[in-house]
Amino acid sequence: MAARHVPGVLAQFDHVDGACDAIRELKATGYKDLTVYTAAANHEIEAAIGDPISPVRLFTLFGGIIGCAAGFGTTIWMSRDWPLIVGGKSVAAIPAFVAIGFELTILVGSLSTVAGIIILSMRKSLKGRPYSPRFSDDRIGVFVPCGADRAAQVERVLVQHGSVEVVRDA
Amino acid sequence: MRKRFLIGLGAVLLAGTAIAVGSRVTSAQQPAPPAGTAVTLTRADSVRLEGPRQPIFFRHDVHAGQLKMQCQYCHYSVSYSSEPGIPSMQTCMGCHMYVSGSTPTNKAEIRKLTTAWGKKQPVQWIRIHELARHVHFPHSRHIFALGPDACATCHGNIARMPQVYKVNNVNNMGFCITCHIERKVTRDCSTCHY
Amino acid sequence: MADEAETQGVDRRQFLKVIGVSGAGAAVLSGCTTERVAKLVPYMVQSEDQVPGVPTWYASTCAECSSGCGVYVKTREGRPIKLEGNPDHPTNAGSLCSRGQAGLQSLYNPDRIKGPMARNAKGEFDLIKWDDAIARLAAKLSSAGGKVAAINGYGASTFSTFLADYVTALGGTTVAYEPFGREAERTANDRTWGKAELASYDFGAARHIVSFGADFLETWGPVVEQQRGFAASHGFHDGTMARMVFVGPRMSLTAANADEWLNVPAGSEALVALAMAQVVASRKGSPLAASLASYTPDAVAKDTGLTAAQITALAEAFAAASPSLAIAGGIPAQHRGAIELCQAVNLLNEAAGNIGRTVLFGTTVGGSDGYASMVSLFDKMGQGSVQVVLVHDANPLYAMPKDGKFAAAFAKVPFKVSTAAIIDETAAQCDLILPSLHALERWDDLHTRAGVTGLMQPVVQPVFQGMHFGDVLLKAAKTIAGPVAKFNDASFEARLKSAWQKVAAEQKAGDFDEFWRMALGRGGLFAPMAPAPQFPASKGAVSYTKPTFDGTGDYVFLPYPSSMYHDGRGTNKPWLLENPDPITKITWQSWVEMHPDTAAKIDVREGEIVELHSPHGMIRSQVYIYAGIRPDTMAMPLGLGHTAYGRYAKDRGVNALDLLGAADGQGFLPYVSTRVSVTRTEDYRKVARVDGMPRQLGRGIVQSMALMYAAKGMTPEEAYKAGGRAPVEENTELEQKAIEGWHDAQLENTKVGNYTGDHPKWGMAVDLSRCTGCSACVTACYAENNIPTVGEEQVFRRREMSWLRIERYWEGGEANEPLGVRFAPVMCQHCNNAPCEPVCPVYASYHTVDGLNGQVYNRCVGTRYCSNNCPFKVRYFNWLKYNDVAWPEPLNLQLNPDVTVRARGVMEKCTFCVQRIRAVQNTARIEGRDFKDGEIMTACAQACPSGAISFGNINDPAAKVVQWKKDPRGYVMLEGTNVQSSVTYLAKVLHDAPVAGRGES
Amino acid sequence: MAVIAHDPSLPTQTHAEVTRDVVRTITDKPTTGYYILAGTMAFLVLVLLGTFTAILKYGLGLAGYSPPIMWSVYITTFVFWIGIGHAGTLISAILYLFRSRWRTAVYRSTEAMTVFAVMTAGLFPIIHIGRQWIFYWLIPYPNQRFLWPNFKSPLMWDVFAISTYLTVSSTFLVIGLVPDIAAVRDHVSGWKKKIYSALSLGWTGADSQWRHYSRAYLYLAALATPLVLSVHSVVSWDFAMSIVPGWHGTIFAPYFVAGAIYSGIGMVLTLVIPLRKVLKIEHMITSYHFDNLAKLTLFTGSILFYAYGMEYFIAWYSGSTFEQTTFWRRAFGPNWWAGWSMIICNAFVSQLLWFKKIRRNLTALFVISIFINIGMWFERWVIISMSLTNDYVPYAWGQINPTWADWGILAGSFGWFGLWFTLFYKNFPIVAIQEIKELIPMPRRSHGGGH
Repeated sequence: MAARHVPGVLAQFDHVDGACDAIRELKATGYKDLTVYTAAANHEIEAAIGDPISPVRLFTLFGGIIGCAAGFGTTIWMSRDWPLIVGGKSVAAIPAFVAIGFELTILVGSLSTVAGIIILSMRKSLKGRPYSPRFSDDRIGVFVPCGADRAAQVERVLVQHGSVEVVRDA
Repeated sequence: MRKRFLIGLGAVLLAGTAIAVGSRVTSAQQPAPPAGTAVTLTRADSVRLEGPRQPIFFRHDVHAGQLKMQCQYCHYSVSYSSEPGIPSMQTCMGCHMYVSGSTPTNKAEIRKLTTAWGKKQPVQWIRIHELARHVHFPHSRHIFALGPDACATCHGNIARMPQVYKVNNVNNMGFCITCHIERKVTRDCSTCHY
Repeated sequence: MADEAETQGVDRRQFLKVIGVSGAGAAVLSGCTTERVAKLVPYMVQSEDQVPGVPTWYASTCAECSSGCGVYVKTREGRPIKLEGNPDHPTNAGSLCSRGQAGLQSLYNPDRIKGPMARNAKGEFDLIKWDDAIARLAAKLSSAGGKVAAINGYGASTFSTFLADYVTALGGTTVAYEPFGREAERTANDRTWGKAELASYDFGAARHIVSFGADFLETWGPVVEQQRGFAASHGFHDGTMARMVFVGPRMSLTAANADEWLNVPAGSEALVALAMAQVVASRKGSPLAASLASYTPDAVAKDTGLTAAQITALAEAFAAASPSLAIAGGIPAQHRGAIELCQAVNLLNEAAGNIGRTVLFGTTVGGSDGYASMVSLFDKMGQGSVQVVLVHDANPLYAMPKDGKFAAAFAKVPFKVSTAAIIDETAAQCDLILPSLHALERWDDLHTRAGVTGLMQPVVQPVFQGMHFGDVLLKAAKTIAGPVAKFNDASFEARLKSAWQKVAAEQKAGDFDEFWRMALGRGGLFAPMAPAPQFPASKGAVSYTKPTFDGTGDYVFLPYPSSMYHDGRGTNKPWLLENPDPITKITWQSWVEMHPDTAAKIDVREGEIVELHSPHGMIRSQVYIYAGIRPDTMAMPLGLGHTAYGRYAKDRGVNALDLLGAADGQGFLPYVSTRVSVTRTEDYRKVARVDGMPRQLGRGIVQSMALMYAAKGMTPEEAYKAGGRAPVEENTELEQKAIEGWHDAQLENTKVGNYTGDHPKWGMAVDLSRCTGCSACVTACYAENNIPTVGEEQVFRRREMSWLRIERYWEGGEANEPLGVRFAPVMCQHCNNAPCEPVCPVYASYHTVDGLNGQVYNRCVGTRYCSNNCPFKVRYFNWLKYNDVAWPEPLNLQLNPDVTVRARGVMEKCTFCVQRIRAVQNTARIEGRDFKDGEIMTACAQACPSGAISFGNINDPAAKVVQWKKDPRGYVMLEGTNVQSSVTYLAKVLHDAPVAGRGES
Repeated sequence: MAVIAHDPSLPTQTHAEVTRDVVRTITDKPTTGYYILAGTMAFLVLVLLGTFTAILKYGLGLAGYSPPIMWSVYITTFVFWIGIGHAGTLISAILYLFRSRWRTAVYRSTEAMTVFAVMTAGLFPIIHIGRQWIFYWLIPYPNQRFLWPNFKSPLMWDVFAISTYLTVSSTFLVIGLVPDIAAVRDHVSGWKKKIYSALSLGWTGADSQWRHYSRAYLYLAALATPLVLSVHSVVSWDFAMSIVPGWHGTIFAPYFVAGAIYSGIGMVLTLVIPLRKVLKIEHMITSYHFDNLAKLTLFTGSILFYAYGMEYFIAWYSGSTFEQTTFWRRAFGPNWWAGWSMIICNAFVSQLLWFKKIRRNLTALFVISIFINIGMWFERWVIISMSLTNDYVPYAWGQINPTWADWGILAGSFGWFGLWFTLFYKNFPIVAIQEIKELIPMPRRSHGGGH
């Protein structure tokens, strides 16, 4: 926890619609960089936060392309590097290499997808933000980073939307 | 298995060609022959010299180097057999019947030879180049192709070795292949492996 | 010469020492090399005839049987690694049988004793020094008071004469003993023509051969020579081929090669011969007709089970063919009527006018004294009138039936000496064993026929401390007072030379040393004398009496010599044990042959162990069900059931002789003279057969065609259609087009890297009309390619490694139709579209630039996919460490240094002897020339006595193999798989119709 | 909630209950039964190691191989395990793409099964080769010999297919696990907490994480779907690419894939039916889920039925005497029993699942699943080994009887698989917590209608 402590307000919700309303209102009143904790992916909340679709698919795409190229590239190059005839077939028998090209497409594609999640998630550090074990259970958590001066206002918004527990985390 | 696979593949992806080419170069070059070609060396010196210590401190640098004896004089069958031929004791005695050596070391070593001859006990040399049994290397073909002085190509400059040591690992297939690629001769497996 | 031999001696002994430590110089395959310290041991003196890495060839003579074929010994670094036929030798003309090639395994046999042995007080053998041994021998000989007897199994030779003279000088007697002595034939010839000698036969000239139980392709007579002759006449050539009929109760390998097999009951062969003679004689108006008048076909038909018509037809065909040849003799016909049989055949030949044309006299020499003299000798032993007995190169206590109590008689001899190099049944009973030298270790000669004497010279230092019995006797002579003192030669070598000086004189040779050197180089003296031109008229008639059989069992017992073990001397050689019996394809075992009907009747299945009871004994062995034997007959191979004779022979199988009576039948041992009864045991023992499914299922593996079609130059397929049979549809026309187009397209793509430019392309052709299935090629392959023998247990799992196998298929044989047999040597077909290649993940199996299907042992990881995908199943996998167990010291000295010894976990297969190809290519290149056709020969092609295999470069239009491949009879196996194999088979040719209606067509 | 209660594909519990029930499977103290089970598996692993050591020392000859049968029990078992894996990926990936809700309850266990099955299968290519110590020569790595493997060999395709499959399916499993491990982390304490926190890779369920996570999960599923179809096709080509009668068939790829899924679901049933009892999660994995699994079994089983019939038909229709002989002997030859046990256990038994009664009867399902496992092993045994007993050259035909070395490895492979699975289900959420929760609508202040 070397990371700098982030001051703000952490609220817990039981009800998804309340949480969503709160998020919308806070964003409307110009609060950026909220962190919303849920136990499972939830479309309503995604919609409320309204971030654009994750760019992870690009990783998948390029990974796939590289894999495919590698699959055909290596097989053909290696076959020609020391040409040996087998079964009277041509040295670089493309049809035979399709299987390998395909498998490598999948392999590199999926590995780069995983890399994608890790890299992208690491872009936004959650260090220094409060967390409650209940978020992995049944509560929805909303953390609003804000200075002590604005905290009161934030709390009001959250409580008004039915937050069951609000902690000021200065 | 998967790990090895990824490593190998990664290497290939990044610089497969580069590595292959690179390794060809590296395996082709030989270390320079040692400086220890001084004429006077004692038996004791053979310890610090590279290469295994032979029962008799036979000086290739003297015989092949100073005296400029042809390799084939002793390795008689190299030009017409797959085996180079190890000189028989008789061959040694051919000269050393009369040449008994100048320095004490030489005298001592040559005496070993003559006694062995007297006892009809052949000297058991330590073998330095032993090709894997599944490789068939006809010396004759290579001498025929590269000429009688081609020995150094694989064995290094023996003529400057007081004590013979292994310059190239002849059991590295890459060592053979490099040469065959450079000289654009066959790389067919069954040329050597059968 | 002598001192040179000395010097050679030194280096060879040295060499053996060295290879002792460094693994026989055999190329053992290992994943990577170890850094162990290896030693280089130079020769003391470099002998000019030994260059490391270059084979040296010596001419010598094979002593494995009495034929005395000439051999070339291939030595590397002073050790023999292969035996090949001597092309100059009149008997075998370059080829060699399995038994001859396996001579190497008796040279390097691990059970050879290390030196002379004497029986101590406790009755065990102790190793002793030679001087001591010779002293003991001399002492006993001089104190024997003339009561000395010698049994000599070695053929006519300087040594045998010397031994006989020596024993005579001691006041004793010598018996020349040969288990299969052909005594009946001698007697018969004596009775017919007053010539107690054996005839020699010209099979090559005969147009119609009838064999009465004589297995002339297996064990009867000089088989290599006879097989060559048979292939020449019976093999299809110029639109014709000779006909052969076999008359006897069992279909042997010889009978399997006959066009017709007349399975007459044992003992009635003579009737057939007489009836034929009668017909032939009357047709030809021969004076014999009168004396034979009583033997009309109708008269004999009943006893022979044939119809008069059959016999007449056969006789007419026999008479029509000129010259023809009838032969008799051989163990399977050696019943109490054997002499009459041979006489009858003599008359038949005379009536047909074959004497002097195919039946030749005046050329054979020597021969044994016969069974009778052995029996009387043992009687003398029994009476205690023999003090010392010398047994040389013979094993009578095994080869003579136990029924004769010979062992007991033998035991009565106070001092018994054997010269066996391996302790056999006889040596085990002896008091002193003086291990003699192997033919490749000693100076000797062998006189096989008039004008032909083979020489033997030491081509290797004694592997163990043996000594030539000749030298032993000479050394002993020095200390024995009396007449033997006259044998004062310095050594037997000296005596041999002096004997040859006489020969030189006869030959009008000027300088003896020159003559001697020439003779050594050639392998002996080959000046065959022409057969005697004149023949006395035969002394009339034969009085045939039905031969009797001991016992009351339901089945005639027919022991026959195995073509691998011969009289039992081959049984200690793994090559011969693992090389399957050509007919039954059984290895490492003995078996009882039984007709399917018989088996059904007594309700036994293959592998069930049965007890055979005869008045003289009982044996237990497992059943092999075989349609090639009469239902009233049971057969067993001879040569097994040793109680000694080394690790391989001891306690392997049972000895068929145990069922026989030892009583002498007019001078010979009647092998076929007992009836046996069978009792079941509920025990089973798996039969170590190597044939999976013995029928072709119409797959055209081994194809055959009728003579008339072959003569018309039809292809097998055309003949098949012409025979009115629906053609086997391989591919439709469209498919065919596609395949061809595809193949050409492939060829386009295969010109890259090493493959560009001109290369030879190796191919092979096999003429199935010449192949007799004798399996000599198989042994040659084992010897050349370091193929390990795996033993019975592994054969149970079909893991034998024979790169080259003789496939044997039955045709017909059911529901009273004649049984036919097909043989084909099947090795790697070196396909151009080899299915085994693309499936190998590591390129261990790939196509070489010269069209071979290469197998890189050290690259192989052992996925075995190649074998699965091989339609011919000619790839063999080293399942366990066969290379560790197959060659116990010093058998490993035989290994070919040019061929990698394959390690465990590696796939191996026929390489078309690529090591031989590369060797010739290397020399040719260095000599700046191109290799010649015929210069490169695979081991199998070289060994084949029938010359059925040809090998060469099919890019060379002049090559012999190309001519063969052009033969319309040519076909490739499994053409439908489009693997484009490099081996062409020339279809077997059958006669259009059997003359006696008992053959297939 | 009442509105949707009737949909059996939806869980009935609340978020809190889900977490509680699943975490309990981990936090409960292991029973003695568990230790006995794990012990047995560990013992079998020792058997595996022992047998393999013997093979390394003396050679493959210890096994019952008898030419021409060069592939027998080991390759059979290899294909068997690879096949097992496929059901897992089908359920976790393909059904995910189909948005079928019922998969969530069983997918974690099947995905785990996949990974462990492939791990098991991966052993066999190494065990079965002649010189196991140089198996890595099949891997294209730069070496001083300048040698590369032969990519035309189906075995090389295998190398790539299997390793890809292992990588992707384990990734898929791990990715799915992370949020659940986080959930466990928040419910345990002490050293366990430390471990689970480490394993949860700092997962908090923050929106930024979910945003990439759910996308990536979708793409992984999308990649795994063609993969699973390709892998067993490639395996089938090990045989179909050869010219062995009985192997050389164009229908092999779909035939094998169907067979694989069939056998896989068989194994799922064998595993999950007892498991849900042991872990007291019957209310999460209900007879409804088994009904669906059974329907899948019926579907794939019927495809097999068709394929079997088609094999025989083609053999007859091809007019190739080699094919005909092979299939004649498959049914009436010396090994007829193997051929028939394959047809009965697979083609016929699966047809019982037309009846809802049987589909819903867990005991019946369990028995059937055992039949399926046996039948599918025999299918591979028959296709691989029995086809080899009789191919082109009759003289070379042979028979085979396996030895202790074959059975040792076979049994050992079950131990190896079982040990991994046993350890897994006791230490990781065997039901996907977060995916179940995704199906449970979160409570709302203003009642009325789900989203």
